[in-house]
Amino acid sequence: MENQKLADHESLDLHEIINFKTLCLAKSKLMQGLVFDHDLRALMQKDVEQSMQALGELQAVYKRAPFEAPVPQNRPTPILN
Amino acid sequence: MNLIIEALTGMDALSDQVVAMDLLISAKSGIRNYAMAVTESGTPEIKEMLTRHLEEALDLHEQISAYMVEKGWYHAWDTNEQIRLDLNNINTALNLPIL
Amino acid sequence: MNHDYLDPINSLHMPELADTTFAMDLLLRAKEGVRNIAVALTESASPDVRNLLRNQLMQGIAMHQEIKELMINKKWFHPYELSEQYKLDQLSANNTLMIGKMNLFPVDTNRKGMFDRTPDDH
Amino acid sequence: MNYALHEVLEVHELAAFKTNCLTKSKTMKALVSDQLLKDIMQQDIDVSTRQLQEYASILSNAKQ
Repeated sequence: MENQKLADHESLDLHEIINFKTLCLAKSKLMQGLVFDHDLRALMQKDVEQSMQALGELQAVYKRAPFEAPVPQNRPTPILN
Repeated sequence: MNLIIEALTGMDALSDQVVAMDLLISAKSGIRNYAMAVTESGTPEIKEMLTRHLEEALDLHEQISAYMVEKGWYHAWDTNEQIRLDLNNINTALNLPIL
Repeated sequence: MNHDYLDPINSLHMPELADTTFAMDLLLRAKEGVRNIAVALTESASPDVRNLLRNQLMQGIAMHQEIKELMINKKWFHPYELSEQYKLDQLSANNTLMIGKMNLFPVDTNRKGMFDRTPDDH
Repeated sequence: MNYALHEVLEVHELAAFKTNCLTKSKTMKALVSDQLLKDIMQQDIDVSTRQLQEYASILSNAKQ
């Protein structure tokens, strides 16, 4: 079961969730530099830690998507003028 | 199903599948509705109740989709097979006589 | 209110304003996350994926609750006094509209040329 | 009223949805021949009945 491929539709939903979680993590991480209130900052840090854990778990499952492919070191084409 | 209606509609073989599909769709929209409601509620009593109902809806969805997979009415891992089945069902629905 | 972002008058109560915005953003993201995971759950078939998502769903609901309680404690959010909430809504909308009218980034922001090679290449 | 307005509205929506589901499950169970499906539906009827009773009590609490 652990290594079984995922169904098409669940892979697509994982794609949505992983992108959403990635954005959330980036935002919570960066916004910590902008907040004033200590409690809010602590809660954001908690969210960062939970999100990192969750994102790692999602990535591990996403490896079983039917469209899985080797991941390169960088984006293939740099966006230049 | 009532024998006369079965004979009239030709739905004798399909009826359980239609009912199961209806239940699956209800369970799905139930989960979505509950997720909306949970994030709108603040009173602990209501939040606790809705979270419990959300879990019950997830259980129902799990049960009915496993049942449909087992019956061969739902092909989660084989999109082509699912499409073939969908087209079949569409045709059956289109060809139902209007009573 | 004026359109000059360097005018010190605009920094009055800034920490409060900024934090309410960030907290509201965090709350909306938590809410959106719960809904997204619930939708994904209705589409997932593999038992271990379902388990993972279900745990994350419950964690998301707890996080949403925690953020909401923080915001209520700090008086940034008033779900039970709708007129209080109304005042906050209008105030932050007005404030953000004012920021929207400011020319915050007057210089060219195209910094692309700085990222096309590693430092060693220079 | 001891609840926030928006949560009462949510519960109202859910109650309408669940009422519909319960009515459908109760009537459609009669059309089903497979025993396993019948069992699942009976379970859904039981759970929905309890849930609806909970909504009814919240809604009557919320009524001013």
